Amino acid sequence: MKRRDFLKYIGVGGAGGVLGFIFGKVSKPPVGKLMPYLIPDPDIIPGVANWYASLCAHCGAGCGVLVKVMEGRVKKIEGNPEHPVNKGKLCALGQALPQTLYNPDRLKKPLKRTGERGRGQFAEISWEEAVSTVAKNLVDLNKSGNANKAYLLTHPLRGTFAKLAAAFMSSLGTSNIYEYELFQNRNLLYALETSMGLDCIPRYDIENTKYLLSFGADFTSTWVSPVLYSDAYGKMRQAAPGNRGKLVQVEPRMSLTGASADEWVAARPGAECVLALSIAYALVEKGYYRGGEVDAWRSALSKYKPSAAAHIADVPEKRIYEIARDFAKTRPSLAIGGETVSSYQDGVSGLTAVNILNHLAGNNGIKGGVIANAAGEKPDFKKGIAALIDDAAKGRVKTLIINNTNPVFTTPDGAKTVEALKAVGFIVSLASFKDETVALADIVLPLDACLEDWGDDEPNPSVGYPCRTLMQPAVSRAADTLGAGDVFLAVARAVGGKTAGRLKAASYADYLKDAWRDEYAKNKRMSAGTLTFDDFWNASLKKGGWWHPVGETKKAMRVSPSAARDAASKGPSMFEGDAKDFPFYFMLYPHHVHRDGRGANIPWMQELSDPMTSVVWGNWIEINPKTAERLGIREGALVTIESPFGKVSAPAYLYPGIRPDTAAMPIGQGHDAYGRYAQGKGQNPIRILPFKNDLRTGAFAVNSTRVKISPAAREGGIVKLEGTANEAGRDIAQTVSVSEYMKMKKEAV
Amino acid sequence: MGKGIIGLYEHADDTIKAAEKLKDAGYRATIFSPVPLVHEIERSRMGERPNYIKWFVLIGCLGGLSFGFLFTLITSAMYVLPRGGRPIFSMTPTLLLSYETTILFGVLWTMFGFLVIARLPVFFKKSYDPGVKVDSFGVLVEDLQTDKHKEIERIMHEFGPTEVRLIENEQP
Amino acid sequence: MSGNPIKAIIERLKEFRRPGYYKNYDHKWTMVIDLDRCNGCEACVTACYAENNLPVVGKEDCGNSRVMNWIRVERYVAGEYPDVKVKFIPILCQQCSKAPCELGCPVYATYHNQDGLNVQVYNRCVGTFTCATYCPYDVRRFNWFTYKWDAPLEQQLNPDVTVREMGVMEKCTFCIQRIRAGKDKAKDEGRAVKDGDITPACAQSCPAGAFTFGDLNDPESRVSMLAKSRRRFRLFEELNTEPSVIYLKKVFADGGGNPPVGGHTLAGGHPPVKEGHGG
Amino acid sequence: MPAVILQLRKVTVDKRTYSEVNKDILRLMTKTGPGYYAALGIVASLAGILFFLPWAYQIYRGQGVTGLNVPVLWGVYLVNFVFWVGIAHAGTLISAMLFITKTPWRRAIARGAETMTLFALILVALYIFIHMGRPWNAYWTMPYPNQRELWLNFMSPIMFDVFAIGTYTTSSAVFLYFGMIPDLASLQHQTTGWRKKLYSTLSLGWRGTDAQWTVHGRATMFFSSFIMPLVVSVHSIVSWDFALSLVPGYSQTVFAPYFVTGALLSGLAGVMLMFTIMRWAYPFLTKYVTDYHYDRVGALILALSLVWSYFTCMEVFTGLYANTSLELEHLKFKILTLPYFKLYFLMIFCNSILPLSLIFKKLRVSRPFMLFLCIFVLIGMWLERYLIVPNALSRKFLPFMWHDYTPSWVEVSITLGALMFFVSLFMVSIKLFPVISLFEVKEDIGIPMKHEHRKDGA
Repeated sequence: MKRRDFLKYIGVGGAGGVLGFIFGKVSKPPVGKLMPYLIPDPDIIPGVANWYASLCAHCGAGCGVLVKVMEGRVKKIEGNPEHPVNKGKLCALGQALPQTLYNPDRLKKPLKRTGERGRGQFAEISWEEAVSTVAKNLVDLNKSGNANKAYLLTHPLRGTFAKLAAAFMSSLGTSNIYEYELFQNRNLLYALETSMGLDCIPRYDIENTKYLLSFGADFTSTWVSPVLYSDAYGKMRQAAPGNRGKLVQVEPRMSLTGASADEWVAARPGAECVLALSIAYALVEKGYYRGGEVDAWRSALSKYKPSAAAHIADVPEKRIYEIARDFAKTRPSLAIGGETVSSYQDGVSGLTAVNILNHLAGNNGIKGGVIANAAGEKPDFKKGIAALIDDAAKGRVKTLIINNTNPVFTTPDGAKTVEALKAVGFIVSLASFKDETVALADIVLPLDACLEDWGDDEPNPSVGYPCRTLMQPAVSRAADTLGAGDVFLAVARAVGGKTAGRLKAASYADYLKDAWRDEYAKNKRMSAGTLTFDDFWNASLKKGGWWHPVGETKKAMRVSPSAARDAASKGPSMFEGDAKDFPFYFMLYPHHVHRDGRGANIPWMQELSDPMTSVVWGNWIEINPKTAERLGIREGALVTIESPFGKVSAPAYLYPGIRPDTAAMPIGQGHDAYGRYAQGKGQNPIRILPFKNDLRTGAFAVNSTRVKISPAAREGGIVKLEGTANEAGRDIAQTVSVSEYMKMKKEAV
Repeated sequence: MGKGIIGLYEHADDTIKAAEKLKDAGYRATIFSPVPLVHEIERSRMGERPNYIKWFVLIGCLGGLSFGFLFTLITSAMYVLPRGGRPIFSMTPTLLLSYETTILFGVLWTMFGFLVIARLPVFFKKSYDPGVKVDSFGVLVEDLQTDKHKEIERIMHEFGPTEVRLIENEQP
Repeated sequence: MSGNPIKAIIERLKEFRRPGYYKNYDHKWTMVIDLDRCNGCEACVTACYAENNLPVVGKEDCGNSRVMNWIRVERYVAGEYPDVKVKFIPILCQQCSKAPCELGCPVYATYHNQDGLNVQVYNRCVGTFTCATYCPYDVRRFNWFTYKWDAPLEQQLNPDVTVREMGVMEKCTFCIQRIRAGKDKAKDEGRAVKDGDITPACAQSCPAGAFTFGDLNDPESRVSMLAKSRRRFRLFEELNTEPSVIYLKKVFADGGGNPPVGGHTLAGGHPPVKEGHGG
Repeated sequence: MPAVILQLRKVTVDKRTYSEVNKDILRLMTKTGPGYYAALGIVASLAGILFFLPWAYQIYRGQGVTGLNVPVLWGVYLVNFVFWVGIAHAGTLISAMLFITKTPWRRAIARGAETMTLFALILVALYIFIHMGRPWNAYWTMPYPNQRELWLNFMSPIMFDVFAIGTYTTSSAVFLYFGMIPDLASLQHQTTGWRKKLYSTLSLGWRGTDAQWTVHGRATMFFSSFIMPLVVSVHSIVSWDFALSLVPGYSQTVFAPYFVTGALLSGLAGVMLMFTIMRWAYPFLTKYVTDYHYDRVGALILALSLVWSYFTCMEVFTGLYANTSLELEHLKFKILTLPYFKLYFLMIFCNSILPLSLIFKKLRVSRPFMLFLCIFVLIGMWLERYLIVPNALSRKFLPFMWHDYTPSWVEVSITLGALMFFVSLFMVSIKLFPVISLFEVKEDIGIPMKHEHRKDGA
């Protein structure tokens, strides 16, 4: 017994006599091992960190990371300073990668369903058995002539793995690759393609803009590539002397980005499109537009005169003209459209309107405006999730391979996703966690965390110049898992025949290296390097990829009035439910770290307070304090939100930054499965939505219904970190007004 | 242990008078009482008692003061850790702690002085009659030759004692 | 020993009696936080969790305000719909030069080191709570229980940072392990520490680049430049704690949403920052 | 000459009266009925169940079992700490201050008050350990160097506490024992067995000679002179734990005198409560603790209550006068927010309004009323500390971190259990040591004189 322990016992003894001995160990930290290996790798020097450049796979932004590895364990994730997307920065979710890797709830062995489908009863099996079962199923399907009834449902794929998946499916004789994720940018890509002729997300040069007009783009928190844009936001505000960009945020519910905005324009939900077009009309009307086809534009937009739009969008006419003036006069300016707008039933129109604004103000192709990127991979707009569910429900899907996406959680009850999947003959799920979708699978193949796997990426949105990034394993596998690429290759080998012939690589690492010979060629062409391929490969691994800041993509971006006329002729977006019975617009937005629910199983992310409400370990419904007063709802009280399609209960949070006719709720909580940290926390608001999909893009619209709110008698159990959001006149976070700030600048010079 | 004669009285003034007379006769009389008779004795011809304990108190206080002062200063000099931007030699807390140690040492030395001057603890000297600690007053003359017995007993009897006793290694 | 040791001690102590002696430290690590850049994304918070082995306390204890974040992003809201103004301010240990916490601790578990840092020595802490009570910024966190990491989450624990025992107080250290590593590296390379050698985890991660870290004693460092900004202020300057975290004021739009200053202010506004009235 | 004591004095002062005192006290100490054992059993087992078990649980699980949270890190334990320091002040007030001012009625109640002081200080020490995060390291706060020759931070108000309370505990113990020496010597002859051994050892061979009495008297004078300023300094220092911080509601210059006054008020109420209960349990004590005592102590309580009320007003007034958000929010929370609104006005009722009734002598000497009043004053004084200690922390500087505090069951249980522990300690002690000072009561009764009467005086 150590001296300190002895004294501890004495202390306890003084208090409770023998009790101290009965309780035994007092507050002893768990004993750890100095070295995790019996025979350590010669590379490992205890106490010295190795840093590996890799990629973050927590969202689609494709940020480059540096992984700190000590004694064979990942210790920390930091942004890769050389990486062009995130420039050494990393968001909260990205930094939580180790908690995905070392999550106690990760799947550790392949599983085979034992009970009824949906019951979640599984038995552990070996990889050989799992792979041969899958292969046998695919072979049988092929033999029975139903090859086109094999489907792959995956999260949006990019880079080499997308090619591997396509090759795999086509070798089986099917092209049924469905990409699905709740916030997938389908509408954005569609709008860009149809109105501007772009095939990928351009570089929105927020960094250099002086007037940023954001239509519901929560770009510092969740939209598309948050770290890229956060960095740009910081630079827009304070990097260049004398150049402080102004941010105007148009959204019915103030998002995190809206909170930082100079002006918040709380337009009516669904009417942002109308507002944008009326600003566009004002631009033309006031003669700010300097391009051609003025009359065509005027007539195309005539429906949206500010006088009329003001009422629809609930924004004063004067303000519309002011915004139009500032947007046109401040050079450069930039408009962006984000997930609030794209998540309406008619999401494309709003985004097209944003493109029109950029065109009319002359922001395309200039520094501080919209800069085109090299081609990316855009989704097949016919293959929306609704189409797949429809096929499945009709029994057209015999075998479904689900790769790391969770449609059961992110589609409403009305979509009948579970029933549709139950009608599928055979489901193989590739996942790291036992989520709601995995529970329906026949065979579950556990995937590597991204820190254990190989991969590459072409970030989309990219950075305005060629950029290709690499993911490499930082640590050896913690459990009996495989990367998705290796799984496909193993299945291909087991299937044999043509499939095995097309996918010959022994491992995905080899496959990837082969695929990178193209990059090598491109690199040679661009920088006329004299590197051998191996040197290039090693250098890329060390750096985290290769990029070439010189070769900017020049591309004409022009929006024609006719394209606009078509996309933007629809008026405000529809909301289901009668305004009388269901008086509130229901806005859903991704939680800043749980996103579409994927971050909910990470303890850090559960305990990270939501910046706007400071709520942890659960979710809430945001109601304007005035509305709440009218309805007799106290903060933290449980309220029931009822849409025409179902109801859900959540504690109320009185949120001043929301329209009085709107209620909002974050997506991400309310998991029935997905591990101990996610399970049973909060409610899943997606459940009560109508299953409305954009006809053109197949994107699922989350902002599509009205609800009614009724207080329940109980306390809602909201847990928040804040005492009060009222500064009590203490001037804690101090401010200066813009005019004062400008005076300071002058005096400083 | 020598012999002695003790006279027990019911009243305090008798006791003091007997003691006065014994003193006049040249004997060293010790007064026993269950309650303090300091005022009465000092007002009598027995005279004021010397106040030695104040010197103990003085030593204690000065010792405590300098201890507190030097202790706080020296210990902070032994390992210089700046805290709160305050000087390492900071007077305010030093004086405060010195104040406390002055009192502490003063109290301890008072107790010590009391024990020294009252010749305590002592387990071989007895008070010869338990009553003097409860309800009687007594006058004791010790260490005397046998020929003086008569005189002392006579003086003691003058003031109406309840008892006059010769003590010879007697247990109390 | 050459010279007179007593004289040497007296000389040293004299140095520590001079007002503002802490300005003569080897370094004065300082964080400048530009509130105009901060957008409240809380990447810094997670970075801190990862770097400093902060435990996850769970829902119940979060409800009791016992969350262990060493840095938090406070948010203040003013105004009513539609003129709502939101301000974010990341608050971490302000590493005060005249830290009230250091005076409170009876056992020297918190003191000031020669880098100008307010240091917490976990080993020495007995948990009297005094430091946290005295802290005007509420940045000190207490280990209420023995916190557990569900296996295998403990594998990501940073070996450069200890896992704190139940019953001790902890707080932001400005990533002292990184400061040490940076100084060691500079020493190994036989040079002085350069500006930018050392970056705490929060500053490293901040996507908007709101944090700048450096040595205020180095007049050429970025923090020294930024500290001259007219927008500078420090939290509760009037308490005279002399924080090492310097904030730059957020710029608010004219008109529409005015800076929400109303009611009673502290000590009537903020005088220009002066240094060196210590002692 | 006070009338009530004169009543007692009319009884012929002779041997019988003196030995009666000894007999009375001995009877209290040795004749123990089943009621005592039953009461002690209940109280001691309650102390075990409510105090020691929860404490052991708290040490095992951590401070998290309390209701404390991040801004409110000082809760009920610190409230109790301050409260018991306050209770401890009565003994010293009565024995030292009233000794120096030669107030005769102090004699009968001084010993009881001093005993209370010592046991209250034991609780104070316990509460310091209870409130610590790592109580097994409590000895680190003692002034001794660690292996690296690092001592302690003597600049910390907590360190002032260690010194002040250490000094106070030592001094009170010494003073209590010192005063008891003649009594123990007196009792050693009237007891047998272990008691005799104990008392003769502890009495150190006290003989009761005039020389011994002289030095005893002078030493008492010095002790009193030391302890009186000590008392003032101890509670001032305790108040500085709070007042030396920057926290609004803590950082108050009025705290030192405010706390001392409150301490004396609660201490007196505690002493009177204790004697009232003892008089009920041992009716013969009425001979020694008479209506006169009630009258005087009642008047003192009234005076202290008025002073306390003044300071309470000043606390609010200075806060309002400062007119900063910090002070105003603190006052708003403390006075106008439920449930503290109710507690605040209960406190005002207990400590300011109720004691006003003591202007009536009838009420001062009415035992049931004094019992009732003392309990209320104690509740009020506890509330005063409660409204200062956790409440100020609930509204610190950053509104984002404003959090309320509710004590957990562990804290409530330990608070009650510690009181039980105090009572059981006291109950045991009255059986072991004379709770009424024998020689001083004898002095009070009067010294038997054949010819002249002694003028009263200390």
